[in-house]
Amino acid sequence: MSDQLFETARSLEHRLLADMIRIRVFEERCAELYGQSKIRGFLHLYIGEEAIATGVMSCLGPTDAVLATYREHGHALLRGVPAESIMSEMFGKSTGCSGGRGGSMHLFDESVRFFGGNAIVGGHLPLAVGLGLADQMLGRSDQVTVCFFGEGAMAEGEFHEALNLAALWNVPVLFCCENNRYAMGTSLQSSESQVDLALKAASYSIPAWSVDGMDVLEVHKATTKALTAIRAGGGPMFIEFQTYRFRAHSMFDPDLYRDSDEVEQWKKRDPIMTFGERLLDAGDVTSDDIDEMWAAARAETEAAVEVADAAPLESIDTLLEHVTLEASENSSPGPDTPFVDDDEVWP
Amino acid sequence: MSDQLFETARSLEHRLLADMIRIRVFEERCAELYGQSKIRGFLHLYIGEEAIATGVMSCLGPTDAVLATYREHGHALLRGVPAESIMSEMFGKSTGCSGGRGGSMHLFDESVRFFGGNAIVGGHLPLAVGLGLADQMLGRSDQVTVCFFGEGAMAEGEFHEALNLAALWNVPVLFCCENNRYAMGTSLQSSESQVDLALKAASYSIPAWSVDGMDVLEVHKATTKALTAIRAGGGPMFIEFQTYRFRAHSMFDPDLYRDSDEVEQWKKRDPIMTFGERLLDAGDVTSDDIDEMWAAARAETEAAVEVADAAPLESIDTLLEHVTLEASENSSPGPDTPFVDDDEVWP
Amino acid sequence: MSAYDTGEGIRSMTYREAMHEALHEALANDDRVFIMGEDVADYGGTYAVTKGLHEEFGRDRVRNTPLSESGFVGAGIGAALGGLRPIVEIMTVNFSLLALDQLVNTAATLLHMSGGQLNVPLVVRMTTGAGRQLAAQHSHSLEGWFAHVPGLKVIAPATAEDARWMLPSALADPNPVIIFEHSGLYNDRGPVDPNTGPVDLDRAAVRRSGSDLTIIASAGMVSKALEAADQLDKSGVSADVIDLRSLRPLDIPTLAASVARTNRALVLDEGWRTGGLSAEIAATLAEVCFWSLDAPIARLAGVEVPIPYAKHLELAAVPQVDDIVAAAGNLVRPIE
Amino acid sequence: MSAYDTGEGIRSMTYREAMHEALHEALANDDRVFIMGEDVADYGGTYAVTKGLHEEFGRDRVRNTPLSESGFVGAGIGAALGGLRPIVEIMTVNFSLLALDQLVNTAATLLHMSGGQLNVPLVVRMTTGAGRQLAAQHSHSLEGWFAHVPGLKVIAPATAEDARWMLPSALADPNPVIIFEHSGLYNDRGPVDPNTGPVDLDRAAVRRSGSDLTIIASAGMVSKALEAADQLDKSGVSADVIDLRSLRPLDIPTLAASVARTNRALVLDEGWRTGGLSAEIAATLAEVCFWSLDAPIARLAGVEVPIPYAKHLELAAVPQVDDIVAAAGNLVRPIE
Ligand SMILES: Cc1ncc(C[n+]2csc(CCOP(=O)(O)OP(=O)(O)O)c2C)c(N)n1
Ligand SMILES: Cc1ncc(C[n+]2csc(CCOP(=O)(O)OP(=O)(O)O)c2C)c(N)n1
Ligand SMILES: [Mg+2]
Ligand SMILES: [Mg+2]
Repeated sequence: MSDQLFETARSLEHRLLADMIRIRVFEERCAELYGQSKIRGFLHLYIGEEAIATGVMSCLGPTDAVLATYREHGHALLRGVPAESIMSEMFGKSTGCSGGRGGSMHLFDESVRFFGGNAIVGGHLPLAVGLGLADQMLGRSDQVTVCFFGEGAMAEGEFHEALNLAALWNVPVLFCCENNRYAMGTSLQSSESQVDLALKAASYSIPAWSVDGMDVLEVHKATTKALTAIRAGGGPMFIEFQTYRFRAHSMFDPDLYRDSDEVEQWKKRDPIMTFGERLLDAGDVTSDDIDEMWAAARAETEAAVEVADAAPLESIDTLLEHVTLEASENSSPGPDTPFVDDDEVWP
Repeated sequence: MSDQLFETARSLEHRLLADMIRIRVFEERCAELYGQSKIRGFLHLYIGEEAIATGVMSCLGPTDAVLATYREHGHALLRGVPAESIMSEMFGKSTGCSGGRGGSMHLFDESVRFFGGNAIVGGHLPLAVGLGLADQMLGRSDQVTVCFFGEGAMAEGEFHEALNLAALWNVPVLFCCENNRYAMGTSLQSSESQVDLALKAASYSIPAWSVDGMDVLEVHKATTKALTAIRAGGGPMFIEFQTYRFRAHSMFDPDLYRDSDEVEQWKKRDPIMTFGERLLDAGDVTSDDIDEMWAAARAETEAAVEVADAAPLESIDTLLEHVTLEASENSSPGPDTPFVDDDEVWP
Repeated sequence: MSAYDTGEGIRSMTYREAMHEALHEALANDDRVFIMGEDVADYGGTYAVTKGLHEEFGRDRVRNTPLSESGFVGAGIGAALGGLRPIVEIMTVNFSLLALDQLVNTAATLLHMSGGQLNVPLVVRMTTGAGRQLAAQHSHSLEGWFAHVPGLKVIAPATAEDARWMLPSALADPNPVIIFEHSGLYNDRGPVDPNTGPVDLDRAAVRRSGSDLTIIASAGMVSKALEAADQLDKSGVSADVIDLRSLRPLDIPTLAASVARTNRALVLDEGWRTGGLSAEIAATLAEVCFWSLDAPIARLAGVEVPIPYAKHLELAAVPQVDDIVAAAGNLVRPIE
Repeated sequence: MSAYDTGEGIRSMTYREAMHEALHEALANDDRVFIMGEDVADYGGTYAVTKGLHEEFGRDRVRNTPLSESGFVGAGIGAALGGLRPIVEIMTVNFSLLALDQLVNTAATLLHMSGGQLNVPLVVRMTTGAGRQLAAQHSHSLEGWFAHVPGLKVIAPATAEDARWMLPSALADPNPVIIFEHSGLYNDRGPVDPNTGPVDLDRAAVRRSGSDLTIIASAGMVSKALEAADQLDKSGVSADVIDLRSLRPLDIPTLAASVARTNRALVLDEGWRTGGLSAEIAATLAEVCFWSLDAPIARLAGVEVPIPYAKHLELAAVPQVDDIVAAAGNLVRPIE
């Protein structure tokens, strides 16, 4: 959106590269911290898939809404959830974005309309329809809800019901399928009788197409196109982003179901490496620039680790908090309450 | 199947007409009996849609399995569940095919592999996949499972999950969508974003097409074609039968959601009347033949009413029966137990 | 004075009319409110509760959904997060099994999982109960399941007055509120005060006072309990009858105060006995009233069988007035 | 002599190994048996219970399913009707909420709705419980819900021996049987007799004898109860510890016999307290043991909060050994 106004193509490219690097560095560190038992529970890494969250998120404005899965560190980070608040959450600290209740799978930040962090596969798709419906019914015609999910979710009944509702009601929702070809250890071929996922989505009378999810510029372009149409009242759209996860499904996964050759082939298409090289070749970036990006990302992550390490645990006395709200605390905004100040510079 | 061997085209036509009439007469009588409070609960009439069950059922053999919805009197009857056992069931009598426990919505008869009588919309589609899987895994390669459901069921997640599983596993299941254009008071247009239901089903990589469900010969032909392919190992198929229910959804429905013009238009296509006229015109049937069919159907229905009326209620002492089986009573047949004697003449 | 005050003071209304008026008021008073569910518009709802509302408020705010319980309940959660105040209708509690993932894994947990950021002001209405010969896929009473779940509030209006006035409170509540409407109550008439206004959602009501035993009931069991109490009165047994109204939270203080006085309690529950809500009430009262009980707490609940179709079997499967009278009689009889 | 008898007599096995061996045996002994669920093949199951089985028995009989809990549970029901003996794995009880329609509205009711014609010999395995910091969508304990439903049998093996020998009985049972495996137990070791053979599915087991109170536990709570009982012993309190094993039906006679002797009972339950299984047990014992109780029956159950991620909060949300010791101490302390 706003990037076209504020940014030259070059600064956009810089930002995209830098953002992918931010996710990568943050998550590589998460893996280490998991090894050190600082982070526990399930930890799902997005490494290899960064171009998708980066490209999509670069197109959103402050009043748009975002929903993601349990593989959402990158989405949260680029949506503007502070790194230290994400890291604190994974450390189970009170300064975490979910007060230590959610952990890696349940990052939330209402201030940037980041609605999680959902760990029931497919369960958040109907929520996205509802958020879109609210925008539509309350006349917030410029707002879009963006919903990320894996290809595995498309087998769930909730996918089907959500897409049908979205199409029937013409809600402003962008469905972003992150097709990394596996749902845990189950390949796309054993998951979907129709492996052309865009075709599948199109059967709901929703415009749908497939994009190279390893190419951040392609992602950015496709998303821009979709959002323009949706904001103009075009109703829901679906994009399949073809990608691959370089790591195992979670830290518990011994990764027995795919051969290392396949992984290696895909690693050659590393979205950060390939995009960096392309920009270098074109002279749009210098290797110093890139070094700086890595350094900045490291600094951001290390600062986050420090904050998280130093942060206090929630007191056990708060155990029963946040189960129900008192009637007077009804905090969900009504139609007259803007979510954020529109003048705020974004992102 | 067997009809081609045993029947001339003419005797097939007679049987189809007679069977449609049997359903019609039986159900008109049910409506009356509901008015007299002999039948209670929900009663869903199939009037107008008889060509579908009649045409499909005429193609099945004894070892095939059938599942239907709560609108299943016709399916049960033509599958070979005795009229008096159906009527008794609706009277809540001990001689009912479900021992008075099920009523109109839950007719079952294991002896003819009639698996209900399912009143959770869409809930029986996964069961059909499982029955097909059993046939496949146990090498009963000639058996097909036929599953009837309304177009409204296609919005349910269970439809989606079932079709995907069926296609992935290539099970011998024929999905028969009875598209009567309304799900209670909700029209197809408000139910499905894609109203071309065969197209929708095809998105699961399942062969799918649409057939005039008011023409019993078309239904018979399409089903024959599908079953031949399925029995040859072709995997699941889907047929949309376009039809219309002439009555309200159930006896509780004031039918406010469609205009009488529409109903009248469709009534002109009454499957019994039109097929009867066609046969008369072609000289394949005489009006005496037709009168006889109505008379026979009336006799069958009245005999059923008499039996049902005279039958005893279950003793209240049996209230707790049929909740769980004792371990020794495990009655589900194993792979070596044929369901019925293959030499039995059918139907 | 409410817009529904006809000047005639307290009116006699059916439970259905009371609920309809409450929905009408909600739509009229707050643009954020909308109703969605299967056949809530033209058809008027399976039990004709929403009939005609779409004509006045339009099909956006009285919104038909396709058959997709999980989808539209989830959409309700999203709409609530987006600033609307959805009232979602699920035809019966049996079908709600298709939407339990949304209700339990999301609606009930979101506030907690987000560290207090995201509350879900969603109202879900559904019918429950047997009595209409609808058999085993349309007649169950699973209120106890919902009452088990932290993060939900669960209410069961048993009178026309409560049907009228619990809804506005449910809508004002910042949490997901599940409303159970017993399908046998819709045609029951009762007085409705047009000016009561929103009522508490967490207090039980003593519907009748007595001294010999406490009968605890909810939803469809309340009127049966009252009828039984009248019969018991004739044989010299006087019963407190308490209507739970709220199934989560349970109003234990009101129940315990009664039992402390009567020293005997009979807990009614249309749902299956084992692991039902009656167990929770009995267990808690047995604990908090331990020293004042003159007899074990008695439970009279649904028989452990899927609801059968045949009328006589269906009647035998859930507690009836005679059963209540008999159980109460056993309870107050001097113990040998 | 079983094929798994190594000649070394009773072996020490993990709960995971025991369950794996039971599954192996089931596949080897009966061609009708097959396993299906998400990632049961190559991945080996989320908790590695089915690892390697597909290599020996093939992908048809150790069958990966897409993410579609309702679909494949329903397919399991159909397969059972068709003459197979499916063992369906649902990764956790939280995800089973997506399949409850199939389990409750169909599997549990079909025998009844069909007047006794159609039984469903289906086994469904799923993990339950907290303790791995998996937070509010992966950690709940909803066993009590299933134990509420007529038509289902519900078991919860708590030892390696039961993990090994309850499965063949479940498979031989003509009814749908739900097996809960607490995810915290998989690495626990215990003795397994290779020749025990199928065991009863409806009896509780007294795991330890004592005279001062009865501690009733199941699944993940059993080992905690035993540890607590050891500690209590040191302070002179001797406890009976009973492992429920079967959650539906409940073996009330065994529980009541113990309580009649000890006169005091503490019921443990990892699930939420309100309306949980502990309520049923407490209510029933309060009724049948009314005259022999020296104190109210105590319940120690999960705190009424979705399970939080942070370790210290998670630990505080479910009963721990210290909590059990304290609750037992309160119960036996002379009452003022
Ligand atoms: C309803 C449900 N079933 C199963 C799981 C366990 N599970 C977590 S992630 C996952 C795979 C999801 O694959 P996909 O949707 O492709 O997303 P990806 O992990 O590849 O990003 C599974 C089976 C779950 N969380 N929710
Ligand atoms: C899961 C579920 N939701 C809602 C209902 C209530 N209901 C019964 S029939 C019906 C309409 C079904 O329409 P369709 O599938 O087109 O079949 P038809 O009745 O037209 O034959 C509805 C909504 C139900 N029985 N099950
Ligand atoms: Mg994936
Ligand atoms: Mg229809």
